[in-house]
Amino acid sequence: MDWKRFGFIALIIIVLFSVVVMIGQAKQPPLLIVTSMLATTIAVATPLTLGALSGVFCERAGVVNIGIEGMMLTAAFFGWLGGIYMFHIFQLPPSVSIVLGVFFAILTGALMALLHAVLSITFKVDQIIGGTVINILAVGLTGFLNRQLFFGSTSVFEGSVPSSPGVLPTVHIPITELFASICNSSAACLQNVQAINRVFDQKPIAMGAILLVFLSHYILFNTRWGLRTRAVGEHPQAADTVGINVIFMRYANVLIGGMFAGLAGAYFTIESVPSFEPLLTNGRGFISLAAMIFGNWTPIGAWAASLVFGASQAMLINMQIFRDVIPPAWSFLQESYIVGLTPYILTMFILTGIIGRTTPPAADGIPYEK
Amino acid sequence: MSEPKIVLEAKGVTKQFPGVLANDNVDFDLRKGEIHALLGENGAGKSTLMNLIYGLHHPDKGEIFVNGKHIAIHSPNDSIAAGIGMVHQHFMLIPVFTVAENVMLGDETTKRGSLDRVAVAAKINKISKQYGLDVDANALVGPLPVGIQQRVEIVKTLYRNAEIVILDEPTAVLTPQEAEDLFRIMRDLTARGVSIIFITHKLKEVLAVADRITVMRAGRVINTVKPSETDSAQLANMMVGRQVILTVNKKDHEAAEEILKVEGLSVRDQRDLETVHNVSFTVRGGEVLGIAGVQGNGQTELSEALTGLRSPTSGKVTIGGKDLTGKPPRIITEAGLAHIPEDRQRHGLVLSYTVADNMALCDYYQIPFSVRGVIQPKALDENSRKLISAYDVRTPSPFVNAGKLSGGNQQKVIVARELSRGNVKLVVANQPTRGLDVGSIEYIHSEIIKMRDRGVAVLLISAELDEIMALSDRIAVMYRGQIVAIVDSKKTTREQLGLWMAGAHVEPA
Amino acid sequence: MQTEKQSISLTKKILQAISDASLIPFLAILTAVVLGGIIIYFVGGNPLLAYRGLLEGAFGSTKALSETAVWATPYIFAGLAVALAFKGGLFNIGAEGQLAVGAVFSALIGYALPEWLGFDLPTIIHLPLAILVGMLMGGLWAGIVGWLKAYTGGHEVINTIMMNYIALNTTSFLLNGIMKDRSPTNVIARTPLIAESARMPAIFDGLRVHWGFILALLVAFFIWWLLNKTTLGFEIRTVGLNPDAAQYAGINVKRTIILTMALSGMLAGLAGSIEVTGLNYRHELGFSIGYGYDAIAIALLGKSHPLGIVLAAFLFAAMRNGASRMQFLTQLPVDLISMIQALILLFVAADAIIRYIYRIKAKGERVVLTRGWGG
Amino acid sequence: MKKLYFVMALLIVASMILSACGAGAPTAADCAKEEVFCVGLVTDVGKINDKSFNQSAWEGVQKSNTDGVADVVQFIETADAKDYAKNIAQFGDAGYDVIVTVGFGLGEATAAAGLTYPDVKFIGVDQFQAWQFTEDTADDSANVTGLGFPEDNAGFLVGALAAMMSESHKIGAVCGTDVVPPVWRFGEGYKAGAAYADGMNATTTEVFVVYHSDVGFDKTFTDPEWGAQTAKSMMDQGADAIFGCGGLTGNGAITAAAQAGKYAIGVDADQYLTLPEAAPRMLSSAMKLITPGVAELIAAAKDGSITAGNFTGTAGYAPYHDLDGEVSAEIKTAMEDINAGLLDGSIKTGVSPVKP
Repeated sequence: MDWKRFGFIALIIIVLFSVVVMIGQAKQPPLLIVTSMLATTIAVATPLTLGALSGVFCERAGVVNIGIEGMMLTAAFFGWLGGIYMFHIFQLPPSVSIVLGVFFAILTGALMALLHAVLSITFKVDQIIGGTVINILAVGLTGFLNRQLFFGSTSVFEGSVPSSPGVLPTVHIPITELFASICNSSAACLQNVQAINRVFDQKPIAMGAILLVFLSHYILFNTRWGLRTRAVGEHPQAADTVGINVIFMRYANVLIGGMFAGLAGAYFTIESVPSFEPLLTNGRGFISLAAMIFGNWTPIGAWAASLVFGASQAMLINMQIFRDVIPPAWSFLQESYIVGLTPYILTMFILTGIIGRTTPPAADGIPYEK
Repeated sequence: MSEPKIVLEAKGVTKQFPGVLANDNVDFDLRKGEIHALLGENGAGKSTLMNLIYGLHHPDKGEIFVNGKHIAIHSPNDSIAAGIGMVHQHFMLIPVFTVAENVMLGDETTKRGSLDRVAVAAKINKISKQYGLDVDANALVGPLPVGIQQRVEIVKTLYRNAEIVILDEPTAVLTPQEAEDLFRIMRDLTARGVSIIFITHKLKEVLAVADRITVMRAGRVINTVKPSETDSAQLANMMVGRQVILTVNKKDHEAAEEILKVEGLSVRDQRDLETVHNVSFTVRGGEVLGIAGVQGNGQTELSEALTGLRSPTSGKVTIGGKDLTGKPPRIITEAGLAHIPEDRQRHGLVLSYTVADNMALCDYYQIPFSVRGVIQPKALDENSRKLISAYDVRTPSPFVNAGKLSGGNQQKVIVARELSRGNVKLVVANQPTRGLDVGSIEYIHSEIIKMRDRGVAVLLISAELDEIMALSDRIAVMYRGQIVAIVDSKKTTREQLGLWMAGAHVEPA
Repeated sequence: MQTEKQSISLTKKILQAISDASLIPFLAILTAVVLGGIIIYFVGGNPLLAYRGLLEGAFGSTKALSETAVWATPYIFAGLAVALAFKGGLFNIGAEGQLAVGAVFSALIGYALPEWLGFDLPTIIHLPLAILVGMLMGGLWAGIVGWLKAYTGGHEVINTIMMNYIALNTTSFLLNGIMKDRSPTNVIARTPLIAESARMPAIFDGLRVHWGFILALLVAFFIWWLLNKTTLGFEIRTVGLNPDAAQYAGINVKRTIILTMALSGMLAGLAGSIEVTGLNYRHELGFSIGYGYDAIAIALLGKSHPLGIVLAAFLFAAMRNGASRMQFLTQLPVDLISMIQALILLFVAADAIIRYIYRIKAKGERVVLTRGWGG
Repeated sequence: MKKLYFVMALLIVASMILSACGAGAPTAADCAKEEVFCVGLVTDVGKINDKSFNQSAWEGVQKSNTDGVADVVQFIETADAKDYAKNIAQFGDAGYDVIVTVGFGLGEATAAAGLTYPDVKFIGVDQFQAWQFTEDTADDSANVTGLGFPEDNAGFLVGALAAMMSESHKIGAVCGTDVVPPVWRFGEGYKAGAAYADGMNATTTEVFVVYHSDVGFDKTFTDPEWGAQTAKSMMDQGADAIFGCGGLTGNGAITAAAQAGKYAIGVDADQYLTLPEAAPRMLSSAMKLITPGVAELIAAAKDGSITAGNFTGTAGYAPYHDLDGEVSAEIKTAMEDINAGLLDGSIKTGVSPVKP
């Protein structure tokens, strides 16, 4: 593990949190602020984490993927659309429709990834161009269909947007129950428990993302699949000479990557808010790309990086909420246009390699020719 | 006595690549427990034949038999299954993986889904004991010296229980001593019933180690002979198809004033490791100083430091009395340096540029090639035509892309560009003949000597000991970034140099 | 029989000859258009009417033509920006941001300079100055990325994307703050109108096409000349094709990378300045995004050749401009255009698909536009 | 083979173009005629189905169609600000009788078109059209009407309502960027309303208002995810009523609040109807009645009663729907009084029309 990197990441997160606590404690108990921020951080980081994982699998196998944004967006749309169709056209119960929606999203991600694979592996199209194509196509396609299906005479639903089957429910982790006994009904203590509980009041995809991070890490570094994937990304010829099917490994991993992006898409329209808007991913795909590099192409690293972005977002929100108690010295923190730049500047700073060079897989972005 | 049985046989194998007929109806066989050398110049089709046998390419015609039965080889999997293993000239190892990971790759042992590194390490240790190939299973491959990496490659084949091992140019990267060691290992293997195909273009080695020798030329098998029944002259003749002068004839040089002076030079590589420590030497006008040494002992960084591509951490470089330490390449070039880089395709040429453009790659900005920042195509054209005839570059026209030329002609383009420059005082030639056919090698050697005789100082860096000995007036041996000895080329021997190259601390004779 | 064979082989030769230059892009466009038509049909629209609308809207009248030229102007500049970067082995996804920066600063010079100086400037000074400043700021914006690439290896793709966000936020900040148009009737984020002396005249009365369009064509020619006829162009192309060889040949690679990126940024900045000085006479914070991406598509479609880019820019301009008419006639969404453009880009990028569909043999080696993250 | 494909493709396209040029024009053709009353709408940059002002305005136009006022209705989505004039001209040249332009951005283009097409009536939604009364063009042929709304009143109403309903005495609003005046007026009106309610009931309510100004214009209204996260943070701070003002960003907040079982307050239209997933917890909506406003003006344009200048549409608050039971009689009456007060001007929100 790359302690310098993780140290730096931890430092940033701590700084961001303490700024908010310092300002907010005038209004709120620090514990509540911290847990609330943690919750926001995790939630905001979820799509970034999944997007970054998508990148990790593609690029560990040697395929650069800047199409994450497009994959997310398309998946968000079709996942949502699928849910609605199941719900309204096929009259399935909401719960089933929602779950199916998630599957549609993952499937869509995989299909977009397939396109990317065909372009960059089979047709050996410049992989960054391929990704750009995906991004542009995604915007056009989702925008067009969203308009065509839900508006005007041609639309399936007589021009109105039908109610979606809803969103994934919050997973209940019995923190309160666990601690309640210890508290033996001291009000203050229970309040703290409530506060802590807030951190765990997350939804399946958010929770799943964290599990997937560690699972991916294990797969990449401790299994046959992982070893072969990395081999293909580092030195495809070498892999070929020991009888590994480079093309297959690349296709498979790009598809896996697509599925992660698809799940990220599902997060937007099926877990967070049950509606689709053109461009709703708002460049988070690019941020996850940055997170992947930031985390040096490792799942855990990428996750940590995503948390940084999550934390800075959480800080921005809280700065607005605590607007009226910000001391004049700190008032610049309200210039949200400027404070909003933090993640971007941070990313560029990381890319300078000042806190440890990031080293991509050796064959990343290079089409394999026998 | 009865010949041992044939374990591998290729019949009438033909392979056409765009432009070249790489293998033309080739027959080849390998007997159990023998070392069968496959001799030929670069591009003779040796590697192609092996790649066909190993399943990396597929023959257009012909069949391959293992232990008498015909097998269809579609991918390395099939050949591995048939007990064939191959050690490629460019190692197929992943630097960021450990030895164990590299060895098991493609044939992993797992326990409950996760890699069982312990078991693999154990098996590796067993093999390395058995064949005296000691390697540390848990070491990262990247930092290991090439000699060891080669062992890892061999272990890889044995790990897959290969009974036929193909070694492609295995000695290219070794000191004579390491080569000896490799030959020992090869004999141990054959003693244990492993059969070996040994690909090389070095006559001495073939005669030293092979049981049988098959010579290939231009995709055809010329002949198969026993070492006892032939000699190097005859082999060379078969290889090249004509009489070859095995030694460069050069008249004694009259040492002029010193031109290149290097004092206490230290250089760090991109991983920030100091790969050249405190090196000092001089090269005089009209002499060739050869730098012998196994690859990766700092020669690359040394030449980069001399040519301005890498700035030294300490020390001083003067050319013709001018201090040029850490100056950019252009300044040094203008001071009279001609540089023949190590990797001609990556560093010497822009393959998708025309020959004409490549021939002006360094001087494009100067009169007559450009006037007030505007390129003069006519000047480029004339210049290239002049050089093409002067250095007999075989090209249809000055306007074909350099990428379309053969390796030899590409190198000639570079040589022409560098040596034809008006003010050349010093030539730094780094592996100038690597991978070339004998014809081109002879030509380039003669050009280097010509420069020397014109009173130019030449620094020749080569891993080919023969080349060093043939061309150099003085020889400096580099080991682990230091110059361990500088001797007169007439007063030393291969063995002596080999010892120095291997780091033995023997006083210069 | 014999003659027929010859004629076939002849046509074949001709086809091959054309194919390298324009056949593939042409077929790509054609295929995308046909596909688009099929899509329109399946969503219940009338493809013929839609395309008729596009054509009328783009070329139907002098006014339409003029509007197409107006649209083409920034496309040409931005397309050249991306193409120049490609030639230098760099991928500039940041045209969007550089364009915004250029626009903001041209506007600033345009409206604020006379106030600062306290007297009006003659057009001959003011206009060029406004354009120049916008151009330079665009160059600076991209130059930063070039510098990071040259000296830290930070990959330009990520960095230009990040710089896009930074540019967007910063312009929002300026246009809502110190640069906001304070006239009582204004409420949105935009600068005041620039002084008359900073405005580029229209070419014909009553039509909006302005001299910036001519400038765009001249610049396109200039870039062609720069790349192919000058030592600087030689350096840029050499670094683009083989940075190692460039370094061995004594070219200052770092400097060239920075320069290439800066030049690319200047072209993008020009796109912005010209929009301000030639068309809008102010910079307004639009909701619309996509010049940057369109520019990439145009550069690819034009094979990074200035002439090709001018043509590609016209195609895209025609589509964007014709879209209004198409909507008016068919009520089909504008997104249709983006989709057809995406398809075109797809087919141009993966010309193998086109070659497969129309059974055209590949010729020449693939040109590498960008390298992975290596930096 | 290859040639065959190539020729085929060529034919397809050729036929397309040729036949296209032959084809007859649709509906719009008749608009030149006197008796046909045509209404065209030009959106601001953005989508016609933005679930926000573009869509509401279009629904107004459609209403006039179903009411039999307009015979032909058409719209054009603007893809880039530079197309404003051109898109208006599409309708102007086709002889449309009324052209509705949506959003402040089109203000000047509309005014200009007013001069080019003197016989056409223009309705500018969310536009302040004072230009007719400037010296040069002060005449009665003025044909441009701006349709504005007192969003601050609407915000004021729901602000007061939220303050009165809140048990924690903490309420929040999640809005798009305050650069857009209507949004600003909603948000600040919300604060003022809460303060007014505090004044009445001697309570002190803490109001969090967050504007999504940290991103570019292209995102601020289309970021439901951000809206949801912000609303959550507010609820962490104890807020138990959330007002989502700002397109889809706001919708995200509303939905999040509803899911958390807090009071959700919608904006523009009665979002009880447009946001089904939040309906059960939808307390009310700060309504800005664009749709009826537009329809009304179109009708006025037809019968000639329309006047140039600025027309102020209605802003109000939506019914309580499912939560009707939870709202006490006192609060209901209080709300009616406030609304009346705002209408007769006895209550002032004190919100400046634009962020100072």
